[in-house]
Amino acid sequence: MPNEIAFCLIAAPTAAFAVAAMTLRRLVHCALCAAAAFAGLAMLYLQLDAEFVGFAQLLVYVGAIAILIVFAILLTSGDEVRTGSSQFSPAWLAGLAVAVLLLAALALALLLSPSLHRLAPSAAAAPVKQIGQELMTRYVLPLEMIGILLTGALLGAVVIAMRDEPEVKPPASKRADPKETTSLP
Amino acid sequence: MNTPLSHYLLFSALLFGIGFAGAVARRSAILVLIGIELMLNAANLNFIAFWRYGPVAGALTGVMFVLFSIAIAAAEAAVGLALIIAIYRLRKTVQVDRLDTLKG
Amino acid sequence: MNALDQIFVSLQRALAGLAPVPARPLLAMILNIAGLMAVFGTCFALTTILERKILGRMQNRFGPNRVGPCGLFQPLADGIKMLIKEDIVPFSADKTLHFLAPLALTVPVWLAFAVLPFGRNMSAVELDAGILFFFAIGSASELAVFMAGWSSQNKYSLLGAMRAIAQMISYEVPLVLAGVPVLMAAGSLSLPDIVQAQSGFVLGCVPRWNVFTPWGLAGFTLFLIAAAAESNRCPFDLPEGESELIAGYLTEYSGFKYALFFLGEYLGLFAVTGLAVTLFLGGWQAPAAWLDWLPSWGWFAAKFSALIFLFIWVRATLPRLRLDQLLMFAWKFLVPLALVNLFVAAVWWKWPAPLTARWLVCAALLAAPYVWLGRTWNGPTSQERHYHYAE
Amino acid sequence: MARVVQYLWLVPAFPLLMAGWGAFLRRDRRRTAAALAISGVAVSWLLSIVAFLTSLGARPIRQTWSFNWLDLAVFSVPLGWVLDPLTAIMLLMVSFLSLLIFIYSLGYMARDGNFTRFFCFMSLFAAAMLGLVIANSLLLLFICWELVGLSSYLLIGFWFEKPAAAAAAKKAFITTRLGDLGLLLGMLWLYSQSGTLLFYDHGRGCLEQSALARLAAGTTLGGMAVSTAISLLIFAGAVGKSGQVPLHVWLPDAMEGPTPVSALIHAATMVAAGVFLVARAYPLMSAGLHPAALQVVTWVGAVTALGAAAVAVAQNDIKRIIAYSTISQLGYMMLGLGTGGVAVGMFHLITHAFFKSLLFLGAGSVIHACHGEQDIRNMGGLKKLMPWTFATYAAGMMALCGVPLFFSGFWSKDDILRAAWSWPVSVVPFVLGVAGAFLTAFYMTRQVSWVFLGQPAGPASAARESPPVMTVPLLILAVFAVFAGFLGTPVWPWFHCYLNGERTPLEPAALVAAPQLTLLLLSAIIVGLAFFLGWRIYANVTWQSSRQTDPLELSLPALFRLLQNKFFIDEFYAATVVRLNAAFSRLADWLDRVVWQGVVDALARLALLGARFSRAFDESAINAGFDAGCDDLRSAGGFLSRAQNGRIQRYLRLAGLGISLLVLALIWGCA
Repeated sequence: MPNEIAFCLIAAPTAAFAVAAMTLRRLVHCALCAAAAFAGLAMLYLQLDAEFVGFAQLLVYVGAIAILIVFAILLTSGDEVRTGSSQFSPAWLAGLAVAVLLLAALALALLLSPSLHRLAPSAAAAPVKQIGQELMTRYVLPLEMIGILLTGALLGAVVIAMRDEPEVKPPASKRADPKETTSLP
Repeated sequence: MNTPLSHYLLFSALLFGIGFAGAVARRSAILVLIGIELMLNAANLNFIAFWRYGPVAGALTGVMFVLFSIAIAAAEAAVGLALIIAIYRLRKTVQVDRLDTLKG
Repeated sequence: MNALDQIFVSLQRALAGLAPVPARPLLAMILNIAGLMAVFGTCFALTTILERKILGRMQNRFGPNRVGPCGLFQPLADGIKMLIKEDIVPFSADKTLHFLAPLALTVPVWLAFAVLPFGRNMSAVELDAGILFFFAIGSASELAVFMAGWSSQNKYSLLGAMRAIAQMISYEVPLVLAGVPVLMAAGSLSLPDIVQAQSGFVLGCVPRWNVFTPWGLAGFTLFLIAAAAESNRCPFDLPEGESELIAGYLTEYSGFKYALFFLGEYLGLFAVTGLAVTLFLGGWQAPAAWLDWLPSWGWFAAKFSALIFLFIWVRATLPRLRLDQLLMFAWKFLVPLALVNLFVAAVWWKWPAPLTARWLVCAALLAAPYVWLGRTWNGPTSQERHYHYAE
Repeated sequence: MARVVQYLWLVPAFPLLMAGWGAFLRRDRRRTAAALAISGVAVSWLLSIVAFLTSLGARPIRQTWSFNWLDLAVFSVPLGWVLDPLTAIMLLMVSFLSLLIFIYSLGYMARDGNFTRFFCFMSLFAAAMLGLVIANSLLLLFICWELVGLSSYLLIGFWFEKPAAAAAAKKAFITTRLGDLGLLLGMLWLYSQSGTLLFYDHGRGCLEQSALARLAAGTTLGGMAVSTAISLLIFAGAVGKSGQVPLHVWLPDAMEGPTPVSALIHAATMVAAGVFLVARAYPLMSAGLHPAALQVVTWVGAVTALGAAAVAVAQNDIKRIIAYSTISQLGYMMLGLGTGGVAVGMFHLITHAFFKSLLFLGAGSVIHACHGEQDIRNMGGLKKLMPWTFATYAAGMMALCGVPLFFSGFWSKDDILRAAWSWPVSVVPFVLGVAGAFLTAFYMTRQVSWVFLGQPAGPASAARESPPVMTVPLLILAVFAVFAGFLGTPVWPWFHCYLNGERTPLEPAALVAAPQLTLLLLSAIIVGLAFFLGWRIYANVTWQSSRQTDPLELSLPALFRLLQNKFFIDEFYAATVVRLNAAFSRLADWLDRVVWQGVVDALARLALLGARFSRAFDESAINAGFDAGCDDLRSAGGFLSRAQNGRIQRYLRLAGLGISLLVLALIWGCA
């Protein structure tokens, strides 16, 4: 059962990091734990022979999204310092109850499903070449759409987060004369 | 490869529950976002597991779905965090229970 | 293949063969890891001393020359000094993260070496998506930098870390984009395959290395520039710019942790240099058919050393950039050029014209945007600076 | 030639591209806008020349190319282009005139702030008009027809800050829309009957033998042939677009637009689109043994020709006179089409396009020089001040009047009158046409006398000759206005033969054949008489004040008033159509206020009652449910609105709860 051991070795810390990410008090710790959980998931993908997806997960989640989150935390950190109040929302108990209910429902559904003990077929590798081929043939339209979506999201994010320009701009004639701004006594 | 499929599915459900709990119980919008990302990841794990344990080995649908899902998650995170920053700039807070201007 | 070429491979096999059968793969892996760490650890030590020596020569001074013959034991002395120095942790620091940050930086960098082919049959792991692994692992070091900067609870550290992250994210884009044409050419993400695709000779004498094509040359240049920035080398070392930020995110580190950061930085440089060799300089391939008798790892080492020397040379030559220049350089110059390069590579491969015509057209396609971007890029920044003096 | 047909779409494509490009230009990029527009139509013109040359002597004379525009499972809608002499000559004329008028506009619109918008619209118009000409499908033709109408609307209302211009644009759009409704109905009927909207499709098109035979055979309401009914509906569209009676009222008002627009759209091309449509659909119009549709065309044309000419006699606005003249000439074209066939009507269309745009551009030059003055009573003596304009204007005027032998209008009008003379049904259209010709010469003499003759006086005395960018197009047009007629003389009827794809015989004897000679002499006498009369009445009028009375008004006040008020048709419409509409609106308003509002009120009250009841129920039920300590919770409505408290986590919680319950329900259902 080396596989099951490997699974447990990966899954247990991943779950632990996920729990930590959702419960720690300091936001930066939460973000870093989330990054660790994402990395753990990437390992799980690798364990499931999805090499390409695993690396993509690592690249996108740890390399990009975690960094973004960290930046966002730093840019909004005044909140954390100023309020000093509880990090949990007033109705957190209700939320937790719903989450447990949800988990129970999902688990129940899973435990009752017939495909529960299905074992993996022996050979199911996704060679990178095949993924590339599929992306360029069968999935080429979704790929293009993703490209457009990402471009749009990039521009949108920049526009949303951009600080508004001050309304008063220096008149054009003044800009043309650099001396005026530099030669102040 | 003899780990049964149920392990992955249960683990994914657990991860989903954790993410959900975080998303509904934390006050910071950023943590809500992280919770949602965790839920998304749990779904991705399901896809990969179903692909791996699926009857047709050559069908890459699960893998493709996850690849696209990751790309969309990147877009979502970028826009979401930009929104959070914009909200912070406007309201000086990112605590979701204070952002209730849309009260009915 | 001759014995000399495969000497390390055979050695590893022989040693692993000593173990009982079930443990053999594990032992083989450990041997790989040990070999890598030994070679590049030594390499790190040598590079520190050589860098100081070479910089000394270039700056008309001696460099370290007190410890051992010609000062060659200087790294040893430095190591001992680092080990026995007091490990200072600031009072208000986040102790856990402060402790973890150097590890988080160094470990992924070590991992990156796993996929590089150092010689024929000499890569620790042969991954199908090797280069993706390389970049994915590399992106983890950004978080480590952030951990270091944030946990120190020091504004210089934090600013330095933010600068470093901004710089690394920005330069990762041209770095990857510069490498993409190579992947297109080889049709594979596996690094040994990429090396293999560069074997053979054009016109009988010019090796089929990517650097000898217009897009390869441009890609190589872009790659080196981005690599220098990615590993915080001069002239892009302003996250640690001591004149502005003391030492950036390293400010609150001392002793062995500092040494680990130092190690991580140099190893990052080594890894990305090794990747440059693999992608553009034909990896371990010999530059001429009659030089094939030299071992493949020897060629790799030679190319590697040459590039390291180039980095040192650049460090001695160029002044440091300003942060806005740095970022603008990445987004407004390197990224567009890398995209153009991608297009040119497509033209190169899809256009069935004679070699000379392809060369000329592709070179022109690259030169035109280079000149244009170079002219427009520099313009507005130098004009729009405003100086405000105290009144 | 097949190649040329296939790429015929390039002709309208270039102006369309330029219009699209121009739409994105900044307002101050005037040079770019003009350069774009002019280069667009210049390319179109060159391509048109190519198309024309290929159509010369080509066998077969008609080439088509079509493609499936809309391919649904059950049917497909093909569109296509056709290249035949009709298309080729129209293409050449439209693109050439567009080019000249675009260049002229450079000078005329030089001071206008919305220069770029103007050229954008003009390019759009040129594209639509060229597309209309090449269309081989009634659907494509209709699309372009509407686009032409749209650009006409935009350009009439170009100075929309003037209330008159805005109103005129609206009037033009709505009035032509009435006719277009007929065209649309005719198109739908045609499609339902023939199953295709392609004109020519290798024997399967709706204008080809088999379809026509079927259409002519079927009968509809009152024993009318289906083909006749469809033709009449299509003709309704032509009536609207070409300003025929009774839908002519928009065209004079359309003169509120800039003068180049009037010249290009409301004289030379767009209004001729109706004539072109009739010409294009001529096989359909003339299908069957008794082509009643053509009789309608003839009568409408004849009445329009005379009526509009009569109205023109009593107008004082320089552009309005020419506008009524345009209506009248369009009536002649219809008359020619109805009595003599395609070639007769089209020939007049082409010659008219040249001399009428020349007249408009000349009038524009005058207006430009007089700083916007348009009342001919305030002008005078411009002959000396603006010699070039006068010379070209005179050439255009003589062409319009049909001065014998040397001016193009003579030959084409002569053609029409000859055809009307030999029309077997009735001689009245001929008489109407001759009377119209007399009036035409008279009102043009009147106008030229007021404007150019006499002494410079009044506001016009400071006028200066226009810049070369305006006079050079005038000169070019003048050359064509004079000489275009020689393409279709009885001696050498090249135009007619070209349209029919025949070789052109040279018959000098035809000029002195019996009916021809009679008509020639008749024309000469009529024109001479009209010139003499006009000169007698108006040559000695000098400028006294801006509101002086016309000499004709003094002698025939009642008739003059009738004409000056355009037979009171606008008033008639205002009294009937508009009033009916207003009454209908009032009825709708009343219905809305009284009936519907009552219903709505009642419903609202009902809902309110229900809500009150529900609230009372909720209050009591919920208050009963809680203990006495929290009796002041919320009212029922407040309770519901609390669900939306703006707190996202609550929504998320509810969503999670819902999903859990759904999952549990599913499990329960499956188990």
